[in-house]
Amino acid sequence: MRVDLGRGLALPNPVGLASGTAGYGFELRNLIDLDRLGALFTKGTTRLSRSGNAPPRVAETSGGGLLNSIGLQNPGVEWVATQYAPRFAEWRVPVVVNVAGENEADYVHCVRRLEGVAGVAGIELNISCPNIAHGMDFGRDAGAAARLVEAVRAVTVRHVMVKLSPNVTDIAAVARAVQDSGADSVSAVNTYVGMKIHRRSGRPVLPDGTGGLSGPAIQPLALAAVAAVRAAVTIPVVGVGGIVDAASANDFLLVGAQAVQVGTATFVDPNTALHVLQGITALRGAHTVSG
Amino acid sequence: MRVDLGRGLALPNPVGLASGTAGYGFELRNLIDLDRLGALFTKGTTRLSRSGNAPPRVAETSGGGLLNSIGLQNPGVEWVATQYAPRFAEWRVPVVVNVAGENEADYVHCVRRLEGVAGVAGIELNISCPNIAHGMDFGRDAGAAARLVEAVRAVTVRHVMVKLSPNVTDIAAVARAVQDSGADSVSAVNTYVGMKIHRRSGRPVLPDGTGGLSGPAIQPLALAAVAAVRAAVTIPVVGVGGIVDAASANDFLLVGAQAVQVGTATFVDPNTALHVLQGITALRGAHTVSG
Amino acid sequence: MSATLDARVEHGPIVSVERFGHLVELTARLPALASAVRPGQFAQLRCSATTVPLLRRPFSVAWTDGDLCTFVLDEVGVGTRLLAAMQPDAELDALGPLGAGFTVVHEAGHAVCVSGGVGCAPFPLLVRELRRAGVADITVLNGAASAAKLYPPERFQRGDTAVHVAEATDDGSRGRHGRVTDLLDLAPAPAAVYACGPNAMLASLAAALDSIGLTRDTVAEASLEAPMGCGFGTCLGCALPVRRADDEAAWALCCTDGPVMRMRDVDWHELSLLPGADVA
Amino acid sequence: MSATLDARVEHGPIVSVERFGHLVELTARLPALASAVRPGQFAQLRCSATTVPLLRRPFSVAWTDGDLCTFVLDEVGVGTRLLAAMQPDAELDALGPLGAGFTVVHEAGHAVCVSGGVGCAPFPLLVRELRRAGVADITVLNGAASAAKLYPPERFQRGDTAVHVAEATDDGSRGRHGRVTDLLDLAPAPAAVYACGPNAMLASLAAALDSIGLTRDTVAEASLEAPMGCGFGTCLGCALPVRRADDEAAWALCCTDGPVMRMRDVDWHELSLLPGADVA
Ligand SMILES: Cc1cc2nc3c(=O)[nH]c(=O)nc-3n(C[C@H](O)[C@H](O)[C@H](O)COP(=O)(O)OP(=O)(O)OC[C@H]3O[C@@H](n4cnc5c(N)ncnc54)[C@H](O)[C@@H]3O)c2cc1C
Ligand SMILES: Cc1cc2nc3c(=O)[nH]c(=O)nc-3n(C[C@H](O)[C@H](O)[C@H](O)COP(=O)(O)OP(=O)(O)OC[C@H]3O[C@@H](n4cnc5c(N)ncnc54)[C@H](O)[C@@H]3O)c2cc1C
Ligand SMILES: Cc1cc2nc3c(=O)[nH]c(=O)nc-3n(C[C@H](O)[C@H](O)[C@H](O)COP(=O)(O)O)c2cc1C
Ligand SMILES: Cc1cc2nc3c(=O)[nH]c(=O)nc-3n(C[C@H](O)[C@H](O)[C@H](O)COP(=O)(O)O)c2cc1C
Ligand code: FES
Ligand code: FES
Repeated sequence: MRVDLGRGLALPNPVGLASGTAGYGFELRNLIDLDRLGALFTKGTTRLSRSGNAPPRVAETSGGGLLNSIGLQNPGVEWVATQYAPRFAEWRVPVVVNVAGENEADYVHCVRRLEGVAGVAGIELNISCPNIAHGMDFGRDAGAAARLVEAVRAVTVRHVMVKLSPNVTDIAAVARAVQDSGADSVSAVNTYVGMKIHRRSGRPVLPDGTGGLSGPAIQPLALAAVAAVRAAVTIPVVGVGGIVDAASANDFLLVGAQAVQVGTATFVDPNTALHVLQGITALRGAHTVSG
Repeated sequence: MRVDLGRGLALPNPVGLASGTAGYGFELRNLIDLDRLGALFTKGTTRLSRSGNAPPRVAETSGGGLLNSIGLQNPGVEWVATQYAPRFAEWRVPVVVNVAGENEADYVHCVRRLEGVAGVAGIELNISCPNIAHGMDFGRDAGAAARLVEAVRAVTVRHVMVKLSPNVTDIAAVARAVQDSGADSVSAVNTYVGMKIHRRSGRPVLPDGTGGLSGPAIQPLALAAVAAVRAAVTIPVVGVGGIVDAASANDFLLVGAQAVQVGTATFVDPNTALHVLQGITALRGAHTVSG
Repeated sequence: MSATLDARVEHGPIVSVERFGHLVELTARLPALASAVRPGQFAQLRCSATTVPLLRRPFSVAWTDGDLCTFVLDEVGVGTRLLAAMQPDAELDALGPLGAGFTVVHEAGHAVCVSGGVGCAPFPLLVRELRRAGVADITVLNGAASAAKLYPPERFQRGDTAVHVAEATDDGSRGRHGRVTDLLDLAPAPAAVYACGPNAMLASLAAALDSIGLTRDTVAEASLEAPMGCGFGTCLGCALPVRRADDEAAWALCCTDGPVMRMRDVDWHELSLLPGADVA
Repeated sequence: MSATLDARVEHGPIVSVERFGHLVELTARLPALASAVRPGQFAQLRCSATTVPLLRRPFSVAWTDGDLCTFVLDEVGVGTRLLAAMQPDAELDALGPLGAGFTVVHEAGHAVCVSGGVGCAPFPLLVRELRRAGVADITVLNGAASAAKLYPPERFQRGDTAVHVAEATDDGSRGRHGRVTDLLDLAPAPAAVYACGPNAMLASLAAALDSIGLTRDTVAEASLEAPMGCGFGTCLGCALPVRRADDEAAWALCCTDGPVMRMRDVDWHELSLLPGADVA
């Protein structure tokens, strides 16, 4: 089940935990056997620590979705490099640090700071956060995304995975652009811009009006996006969006993703990713036998 | 509850039936009192009749969504003008004909053919169908959309509502472009490009791979899109996407839509639009009393 | 444009849930549906009070008794599982009757019903109406994968000795070991053939009937399945491949042109190429 | 980073569903939760087997008895309605125990519990543990909108005569006519004050306690609510406004830093500006 994504990032199996839904692993380690998973993608990490957005930050939607507006609350890259990475280094699960920023310098700073730090298995470049100012500027413009990846490429020898935004006309074009400028893989998708109205007040629930939609509601959309990306690039693709069980995860593998990330479903049951892993192992077994 | 959308299109109330979910009204008239509704938006109508896509054409998704790939099965504009419109003329509910095409000439032909035809209350220009070749070409390019609206504007004095595609980076830009080239109103949104995998075969369920996602899963996305459009234009906005009851419809009115369309929920219960109408009438009453 | 619909949404309490092997019989008080439904018509049932699963599911009306309607279900997915788990007194939400039913022949000698698996569902009602219309003799050929999926013969007969049931199972666990079409020899020269079951069974039945060479006036009808968006003709989602009178390929709507179609109108080859109604 | 979690997902059958006016008591066999939970901790309960509603809902553990855990629910939305409709033998899916509970004072003279509406939920367990810890005297001030939303006094006392319950209702339908904070005079000079209820009630309680001038060592804790994504500290969704020791504004997580917080740490003003946990 090992998945080699290239440039030093090999996952013991194709099932990871999505950024922002597993923190930095510390809480979840108490609940599940994290070391059996393929990868942990950390919370979006920025140059300086961020305290995050005002509450409410999460709101369920009636159609099987979750809206969030966390605003990248995180302790900053320095803390991650000095306090967390040494602990990651002791874990079997590869930890990929999800890096976010408001401008090119932010990203470059973070990636450079993590260069050579033990415990960091790779970088996931989050160019698709809908919940901070300029969070999607890069993800929604193929040219800007390409320039960013080039700048980051120049300061790291590590695996750089680029997390794509689905809030675009042509996600395949962005994927091609980041491949051409040096990305080693892409993950798709981040959340969709959505809104919920607080019915007592008649105003949006989330303080910024909109947030990012995740969960089973978006799985068919994420799947179409991953299929489009798969057709456009040759580098590995990691599928994410609305996975709740082995079948919904396997859909991504069937359309050509090399690995998957489980996000919101971990909130509902922290064991979901382990169940997914077990289930797709069984499915593969069945296919090998029957095929 | 009357809503005057301008240029001759006045709806008795703000609740309509969305294109493609009510046919041309004939079947639904047997099930519900159609004449109590604000408008009926017909199935997408093309220059020539179309037999539609190969089945399966609909597939439910586990997250509260419906994928469809009907492929604009319709009898063609000539039939609609000669056989159906005279019957529409006898109904109290205003019938807006949804017009689709693969190129500018198609659209212009249809709109010109319907000009002056009694029973047709207005035109909804569908530049956002994900299920035919070139169906979204106009809806995903603000410049192309503007040129199309200009061409159509030149052949009709009727109300032209433009149905926007949500599968874009910047829906507000498309809305502004069609407003500036003469659209009288916009409706948002059409379906989102999605995919479902047939788990027995491992291949996409729908024959073209992808289809359009509708239903409660998309309501928070549609709401965010309508809010963005509302902020970008001054012409009326009609909200559509995932409405299942009065509360989910009222959300669109709260973010500034003048009217709404009920789509997929009509399949689940043909009375949904009537329930929505009743519910928002009650909500307005309550607000008037309390405010 | 199809016939006028007399369908409506109706809510009524469940009065019983019975199990016959793998099949579940759900009976609910639905007076309007009970009085209007004709054999072969179906109802669209809601499976949940939430929006998941979203769509109604189509089920043949299997029996009516006064105000009561009975459905027979095979638990194949989320919707049928939720329905089968309903308890007496819970409210069932039904939209129906929908679709075109079977042509009930009158005063004929012998009619044959060919049922595959849960394809049994429309036949109890059809058998009753055929007998009421003066059909002398009825044979039900009932096939299934195994005994546990065979609907009990008494449910077709309801004590009427003019109704004969022959059984076959794929695994030989009850009746003849083999396909239901292997039982056709038990029903020679029928005035009418009615069928319901999986597409593959219907296609091989159609081929068998062709080779027997039924006359063009013999009633030979099958109830077909398609995934349905609405069930009442507005979504155009339930297309099935047919041959028009001029032999042109066309689509028919399962929900309003069908579900019961003349077997000779169906394009069985095209149908066999489709992934089927089960699109989960 | 917070304390080590001993939480786990546990499935157990419901053994009873009781109604007290508008409140519902759900008891299920959940041995691991029953043995590990401390007063004020909560469990995240799944409300449906489908993905709608998607998230678990947080509920205080109200009582334990051997292997059994009891929850008290107010039916306010889709999730609580589905839970309240569950039948004995149905399986409850609980994740817990979660969060920081109340500080159980030892050997103290008098403790006061201030409950608003379904804020009653954590108190039966807390009262029991306070008594076990040697607290001589406990007063529960129990307020609600109306008699139908007042949890019965016996459920706090469980026959223990050292536990006193005073009641108030907004509409005067039972107990004193007024707010629960109006009852504070009945509980002078407590060694500890514990509170749970709507934010507005907690804020006015905090103000009242300030004016009484409790010493800095008096335990004064409140259980707060926030909409929760996970309940175990990974989503960062349940932020609540607090004041740090240096009086800087900060966010604390309701699920791991709370739900029980020292009342003096909460930024009641900021909290009053938020739309509240109810985000439907
Ligand atoms: C006219 C008609 C009459 C029917 N009568 C009966 C009956 O009396 N008893 C019975 O047990 N079954 C009957 N079926 C089949 C029944 O509708 C499906 O088994 C049911 O929809 C499956 O739903 P699910 O949620 O359990 O399965 P899932 O596989 O989870 O359903 C997923 C989707 O596929 C559709 N689907 C799956 N299987 C079928 C199918 N065979 N036909 C149509 N759509 C399908 C569902 O409606 C749903 O939209 C009938 C079908 C039709 C078209
Ligand atoms: C730590 C904690 C302990 C609680 N203990 C109890 C208890 O013992 N008994 C009880 O009846 N209620 C308790 N609540 C409140 C309970 O969680 C909510 O009433 C419940 O989540 C409402 O869900 P719903 O689907 O019925 O309502 P909806 O309004 O439909 O829920 C929509 C969304 O809002 C959230 N939400 C709504 N109200 C609240 C609320 N008051 N607090 C947090 N989230 C909310 C839901 O979780 C959901 O995500 C507790 C809340 C917290 C945070
Ligand atoms: C609460 C929450 C926080 C998230 N934070 C981040 C983040 O910091 N960085 C990032 O790249 N994606 C973030 N995401 C997006 C997820 O990683 C994932 O792309 C998305 O939720 C879709 O997957 P899902 O439907 O399985 O949740 C977050 C999602 C949620 C729900
Ligand atoms: C089966 C089906 C057919 C549709 N056909 C059309 C169409 O012909 N023209 C059009 O503009 N929109 C069409 N739509 C889109 C709807 O009008 C509507 O924009 C969309 O479904 C979102 O609303 P809903 O979630 O309420 O269904 C169709 C939708 C469905 C589900
Ligand atoms: S199911 Fe909608 S047209 Fe047949
Ligand atoms: S609910 Fe997820 S961090 Fe508190």
